[in-house]
Parts: sequence; structure tokens; C-alpha cells
Amino acid sequence: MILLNLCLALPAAAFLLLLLVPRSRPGWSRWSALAASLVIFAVSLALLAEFDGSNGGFQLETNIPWISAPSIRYHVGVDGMSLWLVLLTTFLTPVAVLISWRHIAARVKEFYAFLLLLELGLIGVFVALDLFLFYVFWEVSLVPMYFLIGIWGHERRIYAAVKFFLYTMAGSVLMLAAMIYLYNLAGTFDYGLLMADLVSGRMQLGARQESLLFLAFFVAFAIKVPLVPFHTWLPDAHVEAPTAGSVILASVMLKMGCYGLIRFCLPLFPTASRGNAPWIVLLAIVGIIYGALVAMVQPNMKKLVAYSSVSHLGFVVLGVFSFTQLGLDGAVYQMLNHGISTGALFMLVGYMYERRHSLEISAYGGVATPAPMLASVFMITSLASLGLPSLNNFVGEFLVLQGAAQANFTWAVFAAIGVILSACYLLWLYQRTFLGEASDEVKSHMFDLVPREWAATLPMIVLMVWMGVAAQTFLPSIGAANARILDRMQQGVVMDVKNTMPARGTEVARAR
Amino acid sequence: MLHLWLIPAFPLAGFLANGLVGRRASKAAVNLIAIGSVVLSLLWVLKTLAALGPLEHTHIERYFTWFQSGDLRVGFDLAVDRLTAVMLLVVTSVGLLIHIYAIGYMSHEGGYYRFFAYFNLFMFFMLLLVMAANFLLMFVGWEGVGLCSYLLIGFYFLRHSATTAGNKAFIVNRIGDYGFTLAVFLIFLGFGSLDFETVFAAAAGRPVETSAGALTLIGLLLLAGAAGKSAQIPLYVWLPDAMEGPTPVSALIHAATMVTAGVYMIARCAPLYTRAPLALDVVALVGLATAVLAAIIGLAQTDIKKVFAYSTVSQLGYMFLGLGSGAYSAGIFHLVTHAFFKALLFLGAGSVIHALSGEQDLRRMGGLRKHTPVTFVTILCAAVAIAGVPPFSGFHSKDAILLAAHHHAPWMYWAGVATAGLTAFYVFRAVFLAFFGTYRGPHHPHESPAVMTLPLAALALLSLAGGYFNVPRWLEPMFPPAEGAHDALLVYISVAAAAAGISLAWLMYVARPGLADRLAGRLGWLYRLVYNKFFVDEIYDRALVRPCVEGSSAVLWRGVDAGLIDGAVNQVGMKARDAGSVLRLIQSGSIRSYAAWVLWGSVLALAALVLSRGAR
Amino acid sequence: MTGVPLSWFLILSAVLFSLGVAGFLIRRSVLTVFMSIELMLNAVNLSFVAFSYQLKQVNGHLFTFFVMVVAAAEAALGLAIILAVFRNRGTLQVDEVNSMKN
Amino acid sequence: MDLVLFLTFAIVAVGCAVNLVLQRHPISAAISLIGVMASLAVLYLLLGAEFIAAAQVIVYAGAIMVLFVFVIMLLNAEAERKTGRSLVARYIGIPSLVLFLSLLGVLIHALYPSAERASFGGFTGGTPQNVGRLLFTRYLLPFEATSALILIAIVGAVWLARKEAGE
Repeated sequence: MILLNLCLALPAAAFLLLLLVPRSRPGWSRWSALAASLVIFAVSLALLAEFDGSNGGFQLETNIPWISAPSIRYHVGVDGMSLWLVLLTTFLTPVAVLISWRHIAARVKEFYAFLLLLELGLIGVFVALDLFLFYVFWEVSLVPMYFLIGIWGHERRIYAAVKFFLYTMAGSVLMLAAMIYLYNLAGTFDYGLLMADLVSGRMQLGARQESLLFLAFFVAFAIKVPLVPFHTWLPDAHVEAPTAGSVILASVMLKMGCYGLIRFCLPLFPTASRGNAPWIVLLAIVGIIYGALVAMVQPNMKKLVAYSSVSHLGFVVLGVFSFTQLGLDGAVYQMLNHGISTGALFMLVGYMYERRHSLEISAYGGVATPAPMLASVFMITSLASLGLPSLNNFVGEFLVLQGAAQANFTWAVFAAIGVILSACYLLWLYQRTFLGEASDEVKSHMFDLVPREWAATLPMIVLMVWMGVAAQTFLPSIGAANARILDRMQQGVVMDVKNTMPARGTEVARAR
Repeated sequence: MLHLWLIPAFPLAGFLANGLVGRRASKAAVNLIAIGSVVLSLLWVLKTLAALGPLEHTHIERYFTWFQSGDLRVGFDLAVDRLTAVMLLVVTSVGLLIHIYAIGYMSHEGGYYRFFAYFNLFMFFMLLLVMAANFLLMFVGWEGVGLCSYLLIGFYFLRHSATTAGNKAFIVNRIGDYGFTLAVFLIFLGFGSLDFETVFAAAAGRPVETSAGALTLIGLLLLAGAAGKSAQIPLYVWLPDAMEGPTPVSALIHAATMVTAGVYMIARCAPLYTRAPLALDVVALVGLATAVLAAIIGLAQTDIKKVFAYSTVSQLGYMFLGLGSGAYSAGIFHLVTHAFFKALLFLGAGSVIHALSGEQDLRRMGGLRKHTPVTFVTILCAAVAIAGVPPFSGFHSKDAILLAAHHHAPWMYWAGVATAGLTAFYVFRAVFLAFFGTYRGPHHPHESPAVMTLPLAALALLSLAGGYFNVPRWLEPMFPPAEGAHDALLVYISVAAAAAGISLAWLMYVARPGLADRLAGRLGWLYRLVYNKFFVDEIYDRALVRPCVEGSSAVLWRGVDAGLIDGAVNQVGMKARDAGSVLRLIQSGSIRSYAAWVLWGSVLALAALVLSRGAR
Repeated sequence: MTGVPLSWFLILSAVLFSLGVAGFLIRRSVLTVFMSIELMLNAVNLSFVAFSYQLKQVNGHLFTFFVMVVAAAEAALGLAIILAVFRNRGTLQVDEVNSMKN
Repeated sequence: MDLVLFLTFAIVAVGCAVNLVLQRHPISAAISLIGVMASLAVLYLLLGAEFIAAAQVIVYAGAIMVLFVFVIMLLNAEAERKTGRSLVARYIGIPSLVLFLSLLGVLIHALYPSAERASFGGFTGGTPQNVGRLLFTRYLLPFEATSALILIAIVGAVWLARKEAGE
């Protein structure tokens, strides 16, 4: 219990501490950021020891009042899904610190401070069990990312940062409105109480009401995921962001949307989720294929990887809206997988940028000759990303597709095309950047991985293999959490049947 | 526990050792690790099989759960039955020979350790493929060997054609795997499990499907996977290009083992196919069509490896024909003998290429009989084996397939016989062009070292005598024995076809050397059509690849993404900015006017207060 | 009929406040504008004290006290800013300090 | 007596305030402001706010205004020039101001139609004891917070006003 609060308190403390480090000593900022993020990671690992994986409910909860009127509580806790997302965040933050070591030369202290603030926001999003608290963390995570892109980005960073910010805000405003609406109905922002009210039937939503609320939440999350056609902020943000920003953005921030879908959309609005599933699945499948096709023709490496994210996250949404145990498990696992493998891809592209100062594929070619280790690592990462069995993505993709096939075999038929296309764009990228004869520019600029880069890369590679082979480390607790959500979906259906009986009051306001 | 896991684990360890430290190790150390791991693997296979004896029942060992979700549990489970035993022996023994051969062949190449690391990795995945006890673990091996194929085809990564061929192989295989995965989904939907044991036991309880049903669909989708891996129509196009890899790769992966994975897989799924005769018919048809088409293309190729590549495609078609005719054991039998003689053909070709410092064009060879006698003799052994000359290995297995085909549908037998004739012709064409006549190239041919010729000799022995491993009888408990009497006449006809093919080749390339060119000139467009492989690659390129790439670029990316969606978003942004520039006039930057606005706002608030009081 | 109607204090407070606002609007010197703000604060303080009298509670005095403290801090900072601005821009005219514009 | 006192000092305060608004030169404005503050101190006394009246004189009229005058002298501020005009300030601000005042008047009259009358000695709670007791009990936290605020303000002011290294 204390540990989870520490996971929130430590990044905040580290953020404040970093502000005190003198600006003239960038080295101090780097080392203290690294030390802090490693400590946070260690603390979050300790969560594992206290966590009971067989229990699908929330654990390690803290629930104390924050603001009395309106009733907002500091209510945090983790279940089998959010636990891993917290760990993903804490794992990637030291990695992000390491890969920015040389890349970020200006305003070093501020950069790392923002990075730790970002970590705070992200962890907060995954552990918040009060809708308002969730919203606060959601916005907290937005601001540092805005600055990371806007200050340390490339040429068109302002455009990208503003686009990112506005897109996300557009969605989250709707979400806030829906939250407040829910508060007016239920008199609480607390997730657990809301669920209890919905399950017990104390609070009932009319079909239209539920549908609108669902959409408000859904749009916020769909933009964050991002689901086609809300995705165009992503390539710009990625291309302009500094490497660490891209890594965190792809690996963790996009998961906020997926997480929201599973945590809020499904259990709070089961009927509307089912009702809207057909077109959402359609969008997801379109996203899978569309993202892959567009990725295939990108001349810019980061854009390519960004569009591949669109494709990969289509799988996640597909899995979520298949409403099957396999699909949901696969979706959550795919969230983690994508965090590792796409994060690693962005990291490696970042390494290449640091050497050659270009993101254009045409500036490379033959990199394997001067940098064989970089080439090998890139190969493994690409293979993980394209879903080679025995590496991580395969398990997630397989479960998602199998779940989709259980729901509707046609979905799997179309979605699986993405697996073919992912091989096309990644191998083609690899061929054009790493293989062939190296030009003189490439030879003179490119050099192999240095120890610091190894330190950031090796854990990712180990995880890719581990998650691909020993998926059972992760899946049981994820499955337990998802089983609860599916139970809730079933109850939703049962209640649906009840609702067809003589109508009762649709709104039960309750003062608290 | 017999520790089956050790069999694939040895090569994996070899891969890790060579891959991690091989760069700094000496060649001898690399050799020791690479060859040693395969030797250990072979020894463990022998020990295991000796321990298991007659293998009346499948021996399964379950190690750990790979992943589990809902009611789907996929375990890391290995199994050995009679079919697997055959495959294990072939893979490890032929694999070992080719490993040894590669020491000599690759001795002058850069990236020596890398080559052997990939080779060991391949052995690992291939062994995993044949020992897997469920569909998904098999798929691990399945994709893994594809990966190694990709890596080894693109081994000379400085050559654009090699890397492109690698990509093509991987992507075409992926298209096949698409079918495989869909089949796996259907199997889980239908049977609730992915374990071979459970699925096949459940399938055995089902009626034979007379019209297209779930099993037929599964069968067809699995066939798609097999067609990708085993280079069948329409997915065969990657295999000829795969010859860009070093020759030992072509021998091991693209002739003896990996490409036969499709055959193995269909034989493994025999319980499903037996109940889906429609799917089985399609298997036979695809196999036959591939056999004929590839044999025809093989007639006109001038690159020695390409000839053998098309020959491989054609022979794989034969195996599919055997499977499709219901004679699974005949298909596997041919798989075994083919592994021997085709590996030998490729290794022999490699020896020739090695002798000529990289020359692969048949038109610049000739008369090598005198310069490379060992190679010549061994290749000749392989040629008579593949041509189906009795009593050598190819004769036995091909015979079994043709008999089954005749029982299945007589016209298939006749097409098969014609293909046998073509096979004999193009193989001997290659042999005659390379080894007879006078030398037409600029190099100084020399015989290969013993490390290369010894494996050749061993394989030659196997090619000649391999037909006496009675694989069909060994497999009888698993597969119902092929029906139909052993009709001597049918055998004579196929032997005659082979003899005709050989004689024709002798006539055209040795007795009357000008005849072939004149014939080609006479048949102009037909020759060009065949020479250019029926333009299949070009058609795929125009019809599939380019529309996909260019459509994505022009329509999806620039049109929909940048134009439509981003355009709309930016329009919204522009409109907001326009609105903002009107409102901006208020933001004059003058504090005093701000103060005035604040005042105005408080006046409004006060007025509201006053009015609301008035209203009350 | 001794004593002053409390509302008179409030009226006085309102008048002083309005005069402060007027100064803010009319005057162009940063210093005078600043002083107008102080005037407004004082006006508000007066109403605090008046309310305190009405309620017979000392709380209003405390608010006044806090306002004074804040005003003191504000004055210190504000004047420092004015100093800095003057050093950088060489002017005390409000209208000329408008680099936020555009 | 109270009424006379109130009227006298109210008139002084308003007069000084009007002067503040009308004077061009900052120094005259500052002196007028001191006048306003001093007369307000008397009114505070009238309302029984002894401590506040004292603080008004010491803190406001004493410390803050001295600071103002000091800065005026330091910068050698001159009478303001007629630079720039704010149309908004003139055409929205001034009418608003009139409206504002009248609305306030209306409100005050509506809320206090017959308010009680304040006379000297009517409320004697504003002694330093009372204020101090409350300050260190109920309002301890805000009090401490203000001390931090002042500290920050001092540091900030020093930092802002220091000479740049390059100058």
C-alpha cells in the first residue's frame, strides 16, 4: 500500500529535486534523474512481491478524501492490468533517461524534470481509481509531453506539439464533461462506488444516455490510442519529438487510451460498448491495414514506425472490442509488447539519428557494415515487432486474433492481413537502411553501439525474448483482471434483459 | 523423461555461442561449436530413438506452459512419433553433412561465424518444427526456419539482389502463414485446443465431409501455409530467387529440409485431411500443377542453381501429389530420398561453382568431368536417383507416388509420368552441359577439398541406396497403407519416361550439341515464355506489389491521410485561428484596456446580481 | 442620533474603489497605476473593517491584516519589477511596455 | 461627533483619492495616497479597529509608501507624458466605471436599507490582544504562510532588482 503511494510520491519528489540542481551542472541532472528513475523502478518492482496475481480485483488500495465538496477522493490501486502498465512506465523511464544522455544538450535539467513529471502523470493515470483523479493525472501527463516535443523537438516541433495538445484536449474535454455528468447522477467520482451502483442497479442509465456517455469517453481514448481516423497527430508528434519523447509517447502514452477503453468504457457502459462494437472493430481493422500500408511507403523512419504503431494499436482495440477473454488478454499483453518493441524501435532510430542527423531512409543504406551490433539489435527488434513467434508481439497478436476469431471469424480474416504487411514494411525498412553497400557518409558517421546505449538496449532485448517465451509471467494476473471486466459485461447483458421489462426510473440521483 | 528438449537445445546453444562470441573466436572454434552441436543433436536423436524402440505410441514430454488465456493453453510440449523420427533422422544427418561441407565452401567468405550461427539457429527451429506437439509451437519452428531462410538468403547483404530475394522469401512465406494462422484459429474454434493429440483425436470422431465444411476450410488454409513454405503454386516464386544465398544454404534449407516442412505439416495433419477429401483433392491438384509448371520452367534455365531450384519446386509438387492422393507415407518417402539427392545435387553444384570461382552459368561450363571427377561421379549418382532410374532411391519413392496417383485419378498418373520425363531431361541437361563437351569458361577448374567431397560421397551413397529405407512400412501404423496393387506396367512406363528424358538430353547436349539452340530458335516465343518463367514474377509485380505500394503512397498516405484527415484537421485549426485573430483585437497588449474589460465584466456580474435580486 | 450609518462606510469604500479603478484607467505612469491598485486594496480593507464592526467579530480585521501583508509583498515585488522594466526599457509608461503584444 | 469625524475624514480621503487620480506627477500621487491612508486609519479607529489602524499607519503609510517614494526618487520619475491612448479604456472603461459605481450603490442600498449606526466605542474587539490571539490560534497556518510569502517576495525582489552581471 505504501509502495504504490511511493510510486507516485517519488517521481514528484524527484521532479522537485531536479529543479534544485544547478543548471550549470547538466551532469548532475543526468545522474540524479537516472538514480531517481532507477529507484522508482526498484520500488515498483517491489509491488510485484505484494501483489496477488490470482486476484482480479484492485489491490494495494489507498482511499482517502482529497476534496470534500465535490466529493473527490485520492483513491489509488492496481489490478493485474494496471500493475504491468505501471511497471512498463517505471521500466522505460530510466531507459528514456539513458537514451537522452547525449541527445539532449540544451536545458538538460528541465528536460529530465519534465521526464519525471511525465512519469508521475503516467503512473497516476494507471493507478487512479477516482474519475476526477484520473482526469487530473491524464492532464498532468499531457503538459510535460507538450514541452518535451515543443522545446527539444526537431524543426516543426511547435506545429507538432500544438497539434498533439489540441487533439488530446479535444477528446479529454468531452471526457471531463461525461465525468461530471456521471457525478451529477451518482454523486461520486469514485470508480468502485460507480461500479457498485451500476452493478446493483441503484444507478441506471437510459440507452441514449449511456450511448452518449460512452461516446464521450470513447472519443477521448480513441484519440489517444490513436484509432483511425483520429491518428494524424501521432506521426507528426513522433517525427518532431526527441527520442526519449517518442519512446515514452509510443510505449506508454498511447496505452493510456487503450487502458481507458478497458477500464472505463467497457465496464461502465457495457451495453453501449456492445452496441457500438461493430463500427469500432471496423475502424480497428481499417487501422491495422491502413496503418501498415501507409507505413510501407513512408520515406521517414520515425513516421514509418509511427504508422506501424497505428497498425499495432488497431490490434489492441480489436482485442478489446471482441469481448472475449482471449481478445482482452491479448490486447493488454499487446499493449505491453508494443511498449517494448516499438519503444525499442524508436530508441534505435534515435541512435541512428544521433549519428547521421537524419531520419530519412534514403540517407542510410549499408549501416550493417560499420555498425553490425546496431544492425543485429535492430533486426531482433524488427522481428519482435513483426510478430515472430518466440518474441513478444506474437503472443499478443495471436491472442487478439484468436479472440477476434471467436467473436467473428471474418474479423480475424481481415485483421490478420496486418501481420503480412508488418513484415513488408519492416523488412523493407531494414533492407534500405542496414543492408547493401555503405556510402561514404554512412561509413564516416555510423559507429556501433556504445556501452551506455547497450545499457538501455539490452534490457529491452531480454524482455522481448522473455515476454515471447515466458508469457505466463504476465498473463495469469492480466487474465484475472480481464475476467472481472468480462463478468461485468455479462451482467450488463443481464441487466439489459431486465430493462426490457416495465420501465423504472432511469436516473437515480443520490446525494452523498 | 528422455529430455527431448536437448535435441533442439544443442544447436540453440551453438547459435548463442557462435552468435555472441564467434566474431572473436577462431575458425576452428567456430567449426567445433557449430559441427559439435549438430553432432550432439544427432547422437541424442539416436539415443532417444534407441530408447523409444518401435514407437507404438507417441512419446510426449511437457515442459512448461508457454501461454494460457481463457480455455486456450499452449504448452512447450515436444513429441516423438514415427513420422517425427523420420524427420529427425533426415534433418540431423543431412544437416550434419551439409554443415561439414560448409566448412570447406565458406572458408573464404567473410562473416564465417555469422553463417554458422544462422545455420545452427536453423537447425534449432527445424527440430522444433518437427518435434512440436501442438500447432502453435510448430508455428514457432515454422516461422523460425523462415527467418533463418531470410537471413541466409540475404547472407551476402551487400548485394541488393540477395537482400531483395530474402525479403521476397519472408513476405511470400508470410502470405502462406496467413493461411496457416487462420487455420489455427479455426482449429481452436472447432476443437477447443491446439494440441495435436486432442485435435486429431477429436477429428477422428467426425464424419468425412462430402461437401465443403469446416474441416475442408481448415485443410485449404493449411495448404496455403504449406504452399508458402514448400513453394507451391501460387506462392512458389520465392524459391528460385532464394538461390542468392550461399550454396550450402540452398542445399540444407531450400532443398533438403525447410521447404519440405509443408509436406511434413500436411502429413502431420493427415487426420484432418482424411476427413476433408475436397481439400485433399486440391492438395493433389496444386502439387501436380506445380510439378508440371516448374519442370517446364526448369527446361530452359541456364543458371545451374536455378535449374535445381525449379527441380526442387517440381519435386515438392510431387510430394504434394503423393499426399493429395492419400499416400502420405509415399510423400514422406519422397521427402526423405529427395533430401538425399537434392542436397547432393546442390552440394555438387556448389562444388562446381567453388571450382569455377563463383561461376553459375551452365553456358560457361562444360567438360568438368576431367577436372572435378569426384563431383562428377557424385552428381551423376544424384541425377540417376532423381531421374527415377531403378534401383536408386528416387525410383522407389517416385514410384510409390505415381502408383498412388494412378489409384486416385489415372490422368494424374500420366501427368506425373510426363513430369518424370521432363525431370530426367533437365537434370541430365544440366549434367551434360556442365560435365561433358569442352570447357567454355575463363577459369581454371579444380577439385574441391576433402571436407567438401566426403559429404558428397556420403550423400551419394544415401542417394543410391536410400530407396531401401522402407519408410512407407515404418509409417504404416500412422498412415493407412496406400491402396492399389503394385502394377508392374505402370512402373515400366515411368521408367521408360525417365529413360526417354535422359536419352533426349544426351541427344541434344552431347551427341548433337547445336540441336538445342536450333530448337529454341524454332520455338521462339514459346522458348522465351519458358525462359522468362512465364513472366509470373512480372505479373505479380504489376498486379499486386505495385498497386499496393503506389496506391498506399498516392491514395492512402498523400490522399486520405495528409489530404483528407489532416486537411480537415488543419482547416479546423485555420478557422480557429481566424476566429482568434478577430478576438485578438481585444488583446491589445495594453494593460489599461484589459482593466477596462475586467471592469466591464464585473459590471455585468453586478448587474446580474442586482437583476436576480430584483427578480426574487 | 449619534453614529454613522454603516452603509456610508460601504459607500465610501465603493467610491474609493472606483477612484482606484479610474486611476488605473486614466493614468499612464506605471507607478501611479500601481498606487491606484493600493488604493483599491485600501477601499476593500475599509469594507472588511466595517463588516467586522457590524458582525462584532474580529475576523475582518485579520483579513485586513493579511491584505496588508500581501500588499507589502506585492509592493516589494512590483516595485522591483518596475525597476527591472525601467532598466530594460527605459520607460515608466504603461503603454510602451507591450512586448507581449503580437 | 462621530458623524462629523466620519464626514471630515471621508471627505479628506475622497479628495486625496481624486487628487491621486488627477495628478500627473507620481510624487504628488504618492503624497495624496498617504493622505487617503491616514484618513482611513482614523476611520478604522472609529470602527474600533485599533490594531488595524496602527498597522495601517505603520505598514501602509509608513513602509509601503516610503518604498514608493523611494522608487520614485530612485528612478527620477517625471510627470507622465501623453503616450498612447486606449480607446477601450476610454469608451468602455469610463462608462463601465460609472455603471459600476451606481450598481454598487444600488446594491448597498438594497442590502442595507436601514443599517445600524456605527459609533466610537461600539465595538472594542479589535485590540491587539484579540487580533494576536486569533492570529496565533485559528489563523496560524495562513499567518505562517504569509511569512513564507514575504520571504519569497523579499528574495524575488532582491533577485529582480539586482544588477545583471553584464551591466
